[in-house]
Amino acid sequence: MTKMTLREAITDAMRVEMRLDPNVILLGEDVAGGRGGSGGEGEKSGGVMGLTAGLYTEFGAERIIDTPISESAIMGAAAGASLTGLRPIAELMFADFFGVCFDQIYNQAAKFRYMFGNQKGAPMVIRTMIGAGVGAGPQHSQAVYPIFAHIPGLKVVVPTTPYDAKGLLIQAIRDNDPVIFCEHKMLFAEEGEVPDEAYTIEFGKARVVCEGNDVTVVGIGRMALLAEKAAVILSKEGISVEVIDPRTLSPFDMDTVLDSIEKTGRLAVVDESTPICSYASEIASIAASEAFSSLRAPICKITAPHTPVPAAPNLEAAYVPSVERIVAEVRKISNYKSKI
Amino acid sequence: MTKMTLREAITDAMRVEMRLDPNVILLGEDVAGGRGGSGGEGEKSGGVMGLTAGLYTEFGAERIIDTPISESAIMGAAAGASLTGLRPIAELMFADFFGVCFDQIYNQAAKFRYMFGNQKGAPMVIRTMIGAGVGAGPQHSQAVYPIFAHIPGLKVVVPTTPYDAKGLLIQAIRDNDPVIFCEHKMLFAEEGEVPDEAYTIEFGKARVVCEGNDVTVVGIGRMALLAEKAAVILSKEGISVEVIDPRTLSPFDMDTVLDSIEKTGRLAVVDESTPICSYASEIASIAASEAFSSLRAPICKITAPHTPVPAAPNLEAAYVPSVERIVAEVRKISNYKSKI
Amino acid sequence: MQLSRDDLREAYTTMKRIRVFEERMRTEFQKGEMPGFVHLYCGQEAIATGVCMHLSNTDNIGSTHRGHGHCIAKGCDVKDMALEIYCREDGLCKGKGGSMHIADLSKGMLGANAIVGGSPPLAVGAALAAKTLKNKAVAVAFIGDGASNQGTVFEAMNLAVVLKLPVIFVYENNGYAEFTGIDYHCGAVDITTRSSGFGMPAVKVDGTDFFAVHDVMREAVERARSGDGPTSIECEALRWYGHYEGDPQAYRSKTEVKEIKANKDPLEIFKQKVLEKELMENVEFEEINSLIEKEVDDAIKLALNSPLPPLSSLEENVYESY
Amino acid sequence: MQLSRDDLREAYTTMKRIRVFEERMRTEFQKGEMPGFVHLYCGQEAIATGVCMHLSNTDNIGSTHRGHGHCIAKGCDVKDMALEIYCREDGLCKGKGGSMHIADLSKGMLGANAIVGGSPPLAVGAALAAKTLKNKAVAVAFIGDGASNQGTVFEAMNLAVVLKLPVIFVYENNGYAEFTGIDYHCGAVDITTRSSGFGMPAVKVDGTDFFAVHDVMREAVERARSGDGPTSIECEALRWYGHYEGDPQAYRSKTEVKEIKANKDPLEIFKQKVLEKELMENVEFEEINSLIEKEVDDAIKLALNSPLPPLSSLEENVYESY
Ligand SMILES: Cc1ncc(C[n+]2csc(CCOP(=O)(O)OP(=O)(O)O)c2C)c(N)n1
Ligand SMILES: Cc1ncc(C[n+]2csc(CCOP(=O)(O)OP(=O)(O)O)c2C)c(N)n1
Ligand SMILES: [Mg+2]
Ligand SMILES: [Mg+2]
Repeated sequence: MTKMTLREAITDAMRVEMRLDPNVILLGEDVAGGRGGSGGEGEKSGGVMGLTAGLYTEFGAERIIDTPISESAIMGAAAGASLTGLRPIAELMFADFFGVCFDQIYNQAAKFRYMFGNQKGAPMVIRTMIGAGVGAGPQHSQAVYPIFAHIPGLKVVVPTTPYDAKGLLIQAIRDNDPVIFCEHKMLFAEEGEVPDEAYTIEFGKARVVCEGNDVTVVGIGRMALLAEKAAVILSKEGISVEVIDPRTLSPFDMDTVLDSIEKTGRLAVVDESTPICSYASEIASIAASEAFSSLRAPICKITAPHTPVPAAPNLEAAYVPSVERIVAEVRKISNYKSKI
Repeated sequence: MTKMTLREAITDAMRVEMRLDPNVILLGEDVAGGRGGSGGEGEKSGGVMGLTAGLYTEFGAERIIDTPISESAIMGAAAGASLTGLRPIAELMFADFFGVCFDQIYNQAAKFRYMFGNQKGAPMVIRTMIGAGVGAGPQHSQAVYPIFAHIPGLKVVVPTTPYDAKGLLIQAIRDNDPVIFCEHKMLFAEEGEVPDEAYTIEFGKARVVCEGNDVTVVGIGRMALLAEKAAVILSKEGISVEVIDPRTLSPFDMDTVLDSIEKTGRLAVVDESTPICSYASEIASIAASEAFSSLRAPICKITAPHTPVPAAPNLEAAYVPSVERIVAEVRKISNYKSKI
Repeated sequence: MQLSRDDLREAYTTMKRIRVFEERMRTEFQKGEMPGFVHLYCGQEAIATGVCMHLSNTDNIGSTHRGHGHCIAKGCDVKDMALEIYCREDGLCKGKGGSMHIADLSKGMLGANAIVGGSPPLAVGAALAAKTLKNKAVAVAFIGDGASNQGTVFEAMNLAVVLKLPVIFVYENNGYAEFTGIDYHCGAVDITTRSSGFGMPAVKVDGTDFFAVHDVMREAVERARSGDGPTSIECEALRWYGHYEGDPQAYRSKTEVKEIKANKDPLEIFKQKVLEKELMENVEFEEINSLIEKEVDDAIKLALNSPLPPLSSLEENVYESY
Repeated sequence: MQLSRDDLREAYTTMKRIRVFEERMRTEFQKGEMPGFVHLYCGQEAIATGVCMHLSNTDNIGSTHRGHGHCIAKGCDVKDMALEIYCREDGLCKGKGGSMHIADLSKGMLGANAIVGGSPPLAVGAALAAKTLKNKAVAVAFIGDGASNQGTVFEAMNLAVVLKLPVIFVYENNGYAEFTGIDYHCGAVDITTRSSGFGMPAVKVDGTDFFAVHDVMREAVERARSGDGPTSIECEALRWYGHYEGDPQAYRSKTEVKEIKANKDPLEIFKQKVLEKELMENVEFEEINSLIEKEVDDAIKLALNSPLPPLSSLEENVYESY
């Protein structure tokens, strides 16, 4: 066990798995840290966020591959290589960039197994950065995972803790289907205890962050952290909140959520993405169908508004669901009295 | 009034509006019918589906523009032209192709108004073909409108009748924001009475296809037709179904749906797209929140399965929600008795 | 010509197999019983054949919507293909792919592709795997003239040059992208100048001449296998039929089609050259012809009499586990 | 040189305004009070200036994430810019865009663009509008060396040639795409060979020499305005600072930066040439310098003292009506 940041946990996952499996490669823009130029072959920084720091030095240019800015070629190359013997990790620097390369992800990699009649899936991982919080504006701050989760054939991971990030990323690399691994930029500095060796966390198993009896709150990715904080505040008011971190959106562990609703009768979902066809809507809709008889209050969706992410820091702060908003909304449904 | 097919209604909408507004242009692959080659400047077919037949002859090469197979350039050119004086209609032959050009749509056109502080929106229309039914397989049969509807700044239209298609398309062309107009390939041959002149249908106003008291069924696009057929069958069993065709998904007329649920207490949504983060989920989630006290049965989502669209005709038929399935599911919720 | 008699027989057999298969697809499609769209390869047989004769099962190709010829040249069984095109349970893709998604990974055929420009990045990926695994395999991307305008193709080319990957980009310039002529849709003098602009050797050959294609491909494969990076080859060969079966071809003069059928038939051109040099005899050709006719007939009949996939398979194989 | 004294003053003023603005951004950013990322234009001033001096407000440009220089050269007010970069209510985009999304449509500035390769298709669209409206306007797309590898750029180029659009593609080759050198990321000898492969005139100039840029741009604009289609211009000018402010630049030798600052400063090069030919006097330069220093200082102070947007604006202006 070592105390490390989520950023370090991600790097560590790649490092330990690349040591174990020579077929794992990493490709993307500046993942080595920049080839060419006047700097020579010295120490490389390992990506704009330093997430791949040290990997080039250890694994060399054949396995840590800097690419031109050509996301379709990067994703397609990873997909093609995954069909022919490798387990590539392809970095999509910001998830917002999916628009220039999504065909290779959703029409190619994600569909191989099905449309080729199960000859093979695409064992590749797309690591990508999501989320608002650093003032980067409308094209660098989005939480577009609902679009990924919508696609049959893709698996979608949204880790919250360093421990989960490492275990889920190793699982993603070993998985025989394409996985999009969404790293929230505001979580990189989160710290936690992480085992040194390789370990995996099964997909489709939610983590119950804290138990409670009055309201079930599902918090997606970073929102699980905020929900946890809200739960502490609410508990002081006598409202007992069960917080669930799904960890993966596709597959999604609805059983854990349904079990919780059976107990609490109340559901709130906190999702940083925009509301329409969001994962908050997805969870709410399943609950409305499968937990109908348990529900004792309207389902509450706490999401970003249906707007782009504004650059201004005050607007951005208002855009992202906050602890205060979660507290207020959960309080409301916990006070809800059925008219019947 | 003329009796025409939905295909003809779409052509007609473009024709009448292009006569009225010289700033409307149309660009896309083979929208003229093919330039170059050995055929000379004779009669042109107007697109692989004949949807733009006759337009080149009437409006010429300056307004009906055949392009190379470069969807990013097509969408971007339309977006750029829409900022600088034109009202372009850009054709994305199959909606499945959004993956090669979505950045220009979702990060550029859709965000202009907001991220430029309301200097201008992008008054452009993307006409595109959706849906299964012709055995075209996994990459030519998808109903990807949930992804479009998720994006703030885009408007999304899913017409069902020839009358609506013409009125909504003219509205789309006159709209000052980007609109994705989704044409279901299995609806092209549907016939109906259509006025000869230009007229518009307001976005965000659902059409109540038939009134009923027991169950509310929202059918998206082609699914409204199937829901209507199901309603006829169910009425013979004494189940009175109210069918709602939303016509536009973004904006969405939730009021009409909520009013209907207040009356019926029961909701089913029929959506041809895959289930996760679908528009069926969206509607269900809002109902679960805003119509909670009216609901007397679990909400029922009737969608395609979480799979790619299979090529085999029998599998494809099983993939798309059918009249039989709608009948069976609606019957189930209409029989539902609350345990309380 | 460094081709043995066996090589020549093989080349002709492959071209003939493609021709007969596609002509049969055409008549069968016209009966209205085939699902989806069908895009025929007639007129372009020498390209797939000349290219794939240099490849083994460990070499990979990325194909297009017009993929039947590539499948056959890459060694797919026509029975398995017919079953898939008719979307039968025992088809190569269990009936889920159909004509535009046929794939046979065991033969290094990474799939037809219904997305124009979809497969070049995949082929580059296969080449990357070959380079990483040091297995000397090469990859080929088939690219239509129309597809040459898709950004993915250029990205794939640049990446291949940057990483010096063993990949060969084979343009199949059949004159048209759907209804649009290449003289309109390609802004440059030709496609080749664009590829060479990306920093790789780029050559242009007559795609109706098997020997021309085979020759330049030999060099390209050698270059790739010896680690010298990608090559681009443009093969010109007009298509005989419509873009898809049923296309009335208003954009095309009738004389053009007549002319190429009369003078640019890849099989006839091959036959004449080989007969002239007395490398094969007429009777051999006839022997092959009748074998192939039977083979294809058997395949179609098998397909027509085979069951569609069971409904239970609809939700299978989306994931290995979920 | 067909430039008047006023032109020269204007050119220098613009370059100086960019320089001072960016240097100030740098020091302000280091104070840690600015939101988001900032990408500075220092070292490349002659490009935007030489290009935009040929343009009026009805001509449009598509910019990049490194867009401040383009804004200034296209005539945006530095106050409005500073307000936007600080995301203030009265900024050009009401604080919603920030540095990477600055736009001023009234000046023909169609937006910085945080998507690499995002703006060339938009510029092609502006050129299409100009052609359709027959208003003689031209459009310019600024493209980084790294952006030159994005498929959208090549698609935009081919479409522009096919439709003969009045658009000029200006490559700003500053040696690096983030941390990656152009000698690595561009497979071809240079970017220019790739553009010319698309069938348009493609030239390469020293991007630190205002006069060189201005000259080739004149021809390109004439060509475009007279209906003869697109041109590609590659301007070489290394950037002075990191990719973004705060970038430690491990990928780059210290001597490179020292060398270019000493020998390739676009403002110094301009000054020397002009002084040599006695077209302007030293005191004029100094006059301009102090005016600009004040102008920029005022702008920054205004921005710092202006309010952020009201929270009520969060959900405004997504649509005109919804
Ligand atoms: C991304 C994308 N855009 C458009 C299409 C529709 N389409 C299918 S084939 C085709 C023409 C392709 O032309 P070419 O590459 O020359 O191949 P050919 O049909 O001539 O073999 C088009 C436009 C598509 N399938 N995918
Ligand atoms: C589609 C996309 N991919 C990657 C990035 C991340 N990114 C921002 S700037 C940049 C480098 C751009 O290099 P270049 O085009 O040379 O412009 P410069 O920064 O040198 O001005 C990268 C990779 C992005 N913003 N958009
Ligand atoms: Mg072609
Ligand atoms: Mg650069």
